[in-house]
Amino acid sequence: MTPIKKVEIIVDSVELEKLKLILDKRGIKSYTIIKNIQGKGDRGVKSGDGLTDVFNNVYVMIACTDEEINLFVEDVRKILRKLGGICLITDAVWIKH
Amino acid sequence: MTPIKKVEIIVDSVELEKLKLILDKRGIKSYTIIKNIQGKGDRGVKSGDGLTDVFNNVYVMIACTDEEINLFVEDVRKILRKLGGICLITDAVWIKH
Amino acid sequence: MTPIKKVEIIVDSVELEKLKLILDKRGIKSYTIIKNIQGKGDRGVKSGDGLTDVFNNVYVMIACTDEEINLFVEDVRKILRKLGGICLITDAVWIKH
Amino acid sequence: MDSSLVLYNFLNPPILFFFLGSLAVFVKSDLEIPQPLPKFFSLYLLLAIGFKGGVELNHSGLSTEVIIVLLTAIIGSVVVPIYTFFILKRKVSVDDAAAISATYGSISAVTFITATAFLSKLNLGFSGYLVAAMALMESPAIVIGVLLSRYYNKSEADNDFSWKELLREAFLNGSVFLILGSLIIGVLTGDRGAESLSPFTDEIFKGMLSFFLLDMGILATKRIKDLRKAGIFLTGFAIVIPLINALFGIAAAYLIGLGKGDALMITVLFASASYIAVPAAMRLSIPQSNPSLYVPMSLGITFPFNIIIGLPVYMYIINFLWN
Amino acid sequence: MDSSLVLYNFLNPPILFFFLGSLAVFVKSDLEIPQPLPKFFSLYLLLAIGFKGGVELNHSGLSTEVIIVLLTAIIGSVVVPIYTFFILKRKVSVDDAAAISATYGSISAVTFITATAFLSKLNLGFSGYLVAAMALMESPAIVIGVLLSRYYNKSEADNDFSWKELLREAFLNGSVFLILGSLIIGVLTGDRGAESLSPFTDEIFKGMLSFFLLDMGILATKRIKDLRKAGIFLTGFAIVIPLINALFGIAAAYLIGLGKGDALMITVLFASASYIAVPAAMRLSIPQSNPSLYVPMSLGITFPFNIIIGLPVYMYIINFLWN
Amino acid sequence: MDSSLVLYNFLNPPILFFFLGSLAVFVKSDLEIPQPLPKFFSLYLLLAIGFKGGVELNHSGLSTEVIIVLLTAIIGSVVVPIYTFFILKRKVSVDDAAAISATYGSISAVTFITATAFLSKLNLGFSGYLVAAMALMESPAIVIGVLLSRYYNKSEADNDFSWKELLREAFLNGSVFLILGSLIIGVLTGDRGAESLSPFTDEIFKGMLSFFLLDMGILATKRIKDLRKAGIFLTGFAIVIPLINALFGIAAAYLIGLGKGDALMITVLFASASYIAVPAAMRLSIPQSNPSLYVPMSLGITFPFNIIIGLPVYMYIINFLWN
Ligand SMILES: Nc1ncnc2c1ncn2[C@@H]1O[C@H](COP(=O)(O)O)[C@@H](O)[C@H]1O
Ligand SMILES: Nc1ncnc2c1ncn2[C@@H]1O[C@H](COP(=O)(O)O)[C@@H](O)[C@H]1O
Ligand SMILES: Nc1ncnc2c1ncn2[C@@H]1O[C@H](COP(=O)(O)O)[C@@H](O)[C@H]1O
Ligand code: NA
Ligand code: NA
Ligand code: NA
Repeated sequence: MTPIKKVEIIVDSVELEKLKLILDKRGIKSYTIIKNIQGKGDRGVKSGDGLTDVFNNVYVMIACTDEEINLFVEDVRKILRKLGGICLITDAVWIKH
Repeated sequence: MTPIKKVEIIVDSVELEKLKLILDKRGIKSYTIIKNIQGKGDRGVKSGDGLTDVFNNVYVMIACTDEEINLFVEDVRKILRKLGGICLITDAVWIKH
Repeated sequence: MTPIKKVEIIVDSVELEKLKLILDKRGIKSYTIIKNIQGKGDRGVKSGDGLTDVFNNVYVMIACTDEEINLFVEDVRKILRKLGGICLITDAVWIKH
Repeated sequence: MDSSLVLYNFLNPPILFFFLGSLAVFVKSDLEIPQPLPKFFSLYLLLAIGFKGGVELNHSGLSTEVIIVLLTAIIGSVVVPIYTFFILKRKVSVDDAAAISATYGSISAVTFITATAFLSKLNLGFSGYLVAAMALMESPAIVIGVLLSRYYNKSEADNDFSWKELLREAFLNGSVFLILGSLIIGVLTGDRGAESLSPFTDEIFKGMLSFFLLDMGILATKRIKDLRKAGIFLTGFAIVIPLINALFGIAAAYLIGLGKGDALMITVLFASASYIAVPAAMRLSIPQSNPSLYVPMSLGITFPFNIIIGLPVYMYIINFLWN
Repeated sequence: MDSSLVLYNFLNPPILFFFLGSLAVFVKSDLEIPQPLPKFFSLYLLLAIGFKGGVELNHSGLSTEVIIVLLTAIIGSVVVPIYTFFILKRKVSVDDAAAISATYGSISAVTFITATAFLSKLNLGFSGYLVAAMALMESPAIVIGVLLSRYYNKSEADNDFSWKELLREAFLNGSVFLILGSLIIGVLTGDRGAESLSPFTDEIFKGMLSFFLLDMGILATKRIKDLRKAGIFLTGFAIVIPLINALFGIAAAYLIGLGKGDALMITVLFASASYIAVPAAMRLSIPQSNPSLYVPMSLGITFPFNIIIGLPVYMYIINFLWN
Repeated sequence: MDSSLVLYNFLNPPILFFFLGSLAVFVKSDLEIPQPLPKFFSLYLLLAIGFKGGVELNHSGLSTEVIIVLLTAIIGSVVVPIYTFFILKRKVSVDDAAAISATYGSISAVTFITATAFLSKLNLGFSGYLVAAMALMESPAIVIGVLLSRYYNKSEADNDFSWKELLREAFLNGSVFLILGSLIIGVLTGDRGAESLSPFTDEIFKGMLSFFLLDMGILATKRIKDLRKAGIFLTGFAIVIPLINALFGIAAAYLIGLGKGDALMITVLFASASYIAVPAAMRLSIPQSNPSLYVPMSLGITFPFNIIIGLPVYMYIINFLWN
């Protein structure tokens, strides 16, 4: 059991590719993605209907150390500022295997 | 980085509209929804199959302050009592952008 | 409001049946499942495309006590060792209803 | 009994695909029809049957017979939940009794559609207005069920109750709305519309039905496991009550003087139980009722019983009485 | 005005299914077409219309007329975003103006496809190369829109901008790519290919279109609610500008000397606005623009306006001028 | 070589749609067929090909020839994994060698189906029992692969192993089950059933195949990127071994004295490699093996190789030998 940070990012679906590029570039090798999620926020309702991913969000979760967070957090902040979304960090422990 | 609470609610899919109404009425303007999830609990297995949403759950996450939680927690409790489901609250920090 | 642990497990989709069997056997009666999620890790990219669930992950969340965790954590560890995936534990409070 | 009827039904590809799906669950194959494909097939069938019924109705027009049949259908969907409720109340909670009785007062569109495929094998037709009868039978049962539950639960004041909500749920739920809407479109466009949609609504219909029944076989068989909770009383109920209702249906058809095809269809409407519209409505309107009871009953027992045994049996009785 | 045109259009099953979907939202029915079925229908329609256009093109070959029409189409999709941008800029932000103008410079494939169903009701045909014209009109408007937004936002240096990205998004987005690709496959395989695919691309086409328009009716009507944000100016814009663009289209068709069917199709291309390719591109290229403005405008107003009122009106004008 | 064969294959719409999907990945278009549509097409194709094979079998009945071919198929799917395992073991781990050899001993239903479309272009038919041969070839390879892996990994006692699980996974996985089940339904219902399902299983078949191959083109090309991990040896293996297996198939067909169409189909079964049933089974039964090796090999190289180059080449050799 190792202490770890759980970073959760929710952004517009169209930003997913950009986000994955950032994580790759910053050396983050592991993450989990949940696609096609909905929501509501400052930038209106994401109802998930429609013929495109314009009204859809995506959830990305990264379990990592504080040092790793520092590698990508500024880039993520920039995305959030531009296209909305949120980023939460929670303390967790990791069951080592 | 601001401390925040992460409220996670898992209920029957048919309750989603009611839940959204409650949040709207209580002034909660931002939340995230994951539809079509499965599970098991006191009220049996939600296998996600079938032709309706009767055996489906929905996940709703709200990042908010303690004061905001107090605005809707009683209403949510009432829903949970009637139709089952759970509500968890976790401490988190919010990456301000 | 009761303190509780939130256990989150992310594994290969093909392991879901085995995981459910373990939870059942260990007396865990309640959990939530999110199917068809994607990710990246030591065992490569799970892109979610394709005609099978070979490149797909599944997310399982169990809200339970420390004692309950001890009932299944070793079995889960064994699965993770064999087929990859992660298991995180977070502190939370449970809104009793 | 005329064994050729049974054989006709058995050698119908849609029924065989139902068995295949059922077998998949028994042998623990991992065959599955991923979501939302089952919903797609179900929407397709509702749209196609509604539209075809409408086109037929455009041909035949309304007559006294039609109005009598529609009234019979509505009366059936009001009476069935009432009489079954009082049978059920002795053994299960008021809420479960109300939900189950609504389930059996309402209808199953897929049973109806499978019956059309059965009729077409026998070179028998049926009148388009029976699709309207089907649509009209879904809602009253829901309303009656909810009213019974409220009346016998008087003590608990449930402030959430809203007539508007209930009526919307009963009369405007997706399946009723789509069938009625497609029916009206069929009436409005008639043969011209039918011609342009026919490859979609007619020609590939049996194939889509087969695919859908493959999934229904999987679903129904999975639900059977849940029946342990239901117990012997409810399991028996799920076979006996449809039979009784079928006899009501046959009697009504005989009295009205319907043709054989129409008689079978009205019988099937009486005998079938809902597993789409009613469960969704009950979940909202009688949330204390247990879907693990009424869904396995209607989907796991009554549905297979009707399409496998019911169809040839009802047809045999009708043949016997009509000749 | 020739009321039979309106009636012809109204009694077309696809249009009636659009109304049905719309009605479902008004009466708050819970009817919905679950994801990704809408995307499936949309991919199917693009593939089928592209392929059929290609087969037609294989018959007719290229001519001076074809090249003139293609050029007209491209010019239209460059000019429309420019003139509308300057109208819009007076009332909304530069980014919104750019995104909306791109939306109206580009086209809606479903409007085009619905027009083909309308034409076939009138026993009129159209030339396959118009499908190519449609595909060619999606991209330039996107590029112009982004360039306008960048030019008038000069101050803010957006280091993220990449021409490569923009051009890929404009010319290789899924819908443009699928239509053009299917068109080329149609050209290459000609009648032999058409014969083998025809049951899929032709016969069930109207049925698939009806199903899809059912969903479009739901979607468009849901979006109308969002129009409160848009206000009276943008709501008016969403009807007036398509009408003006339609007149440009009719004039161009008249000058080139196109047949009636082709004239209607080019008019519809000018009049229609994008709600698939452009919103997706804008989200990436002009992220500060608000999709809750341009999607409701094109999907909630312009699309229904075109298929319900536009088609018969444009046809009436064309009939009037051509005779 | 008879270039018309190549051309025939190239101008087949399904193959062209495969190229289109492939091109979409190369030019980085965002075209995608969202889940679960690929699974839907795949289930449809299995159901349709199984059913059609069954109807054919109902016509032809069983004969000594049939039994010899079925035995040949089974023997092939046992021998191929064994001989390839020993080739592979020199270069990759025991687990990967076992999984890859099972992959190549098994078959690809889509390759088989694409070959039927190729044959129909040449106006050649094939016997329905070959569909049974296909279904019979999926399972033995899986069992052999797992046994090889266990035998050569003896030291590690894996207590999880269960014969029951393995056999279920091998013989009752979704695709084997659906093909065999549909085949039996086809045999049982014969021409009567075929007639009612034919618009669904026959007429729209090529269109559905085209749509599916569009997605396969996208998938296969995406997987090619993963081949860097596989290296030159495995990449070469994915082309050379199918060719060798094809020659085995041709030789067997020649010795048995099959017609040209049947010869091509058995050849394609030998030459093709699995990317649905086997990967799913390996993930459960040999979890230490790496799916990023065997899936790109079979889906990214062997599948395109077979449908683009293999089909005309095998046909050419068969034409040459048979004439
Ligand atoms: N406070 C919040 N709690 C949960 N989800 C949020 C919150 N704020 C934003 N989101 C999610 O992030 C998406 C984009 O947010 P926004 O940029 O505020 O429109 C929303 O659609 C929600 O899914
Ligand atoms: N302890 C728990 N941990 C995780 N999920 C739960 C838990 N209890 C209930 N749930 C979820 O909430 C749904 C409804 O719960 P219940 O009302 O207990 O049937 C279940 O289907 C689960 O998805
Ligand atoms: N550090 C991490 N953070 C988030 N998700 C992870 C992490 N590590 C692994 N995963 C998830 O677990 C799956 C299997 O991990 P692995 O066994 O490392 O390939 C990945 O595809 C991810 O979805
Ligand atoms: Na009934
Ligand atoms: Na336009
Ligand atoms: Na093989």
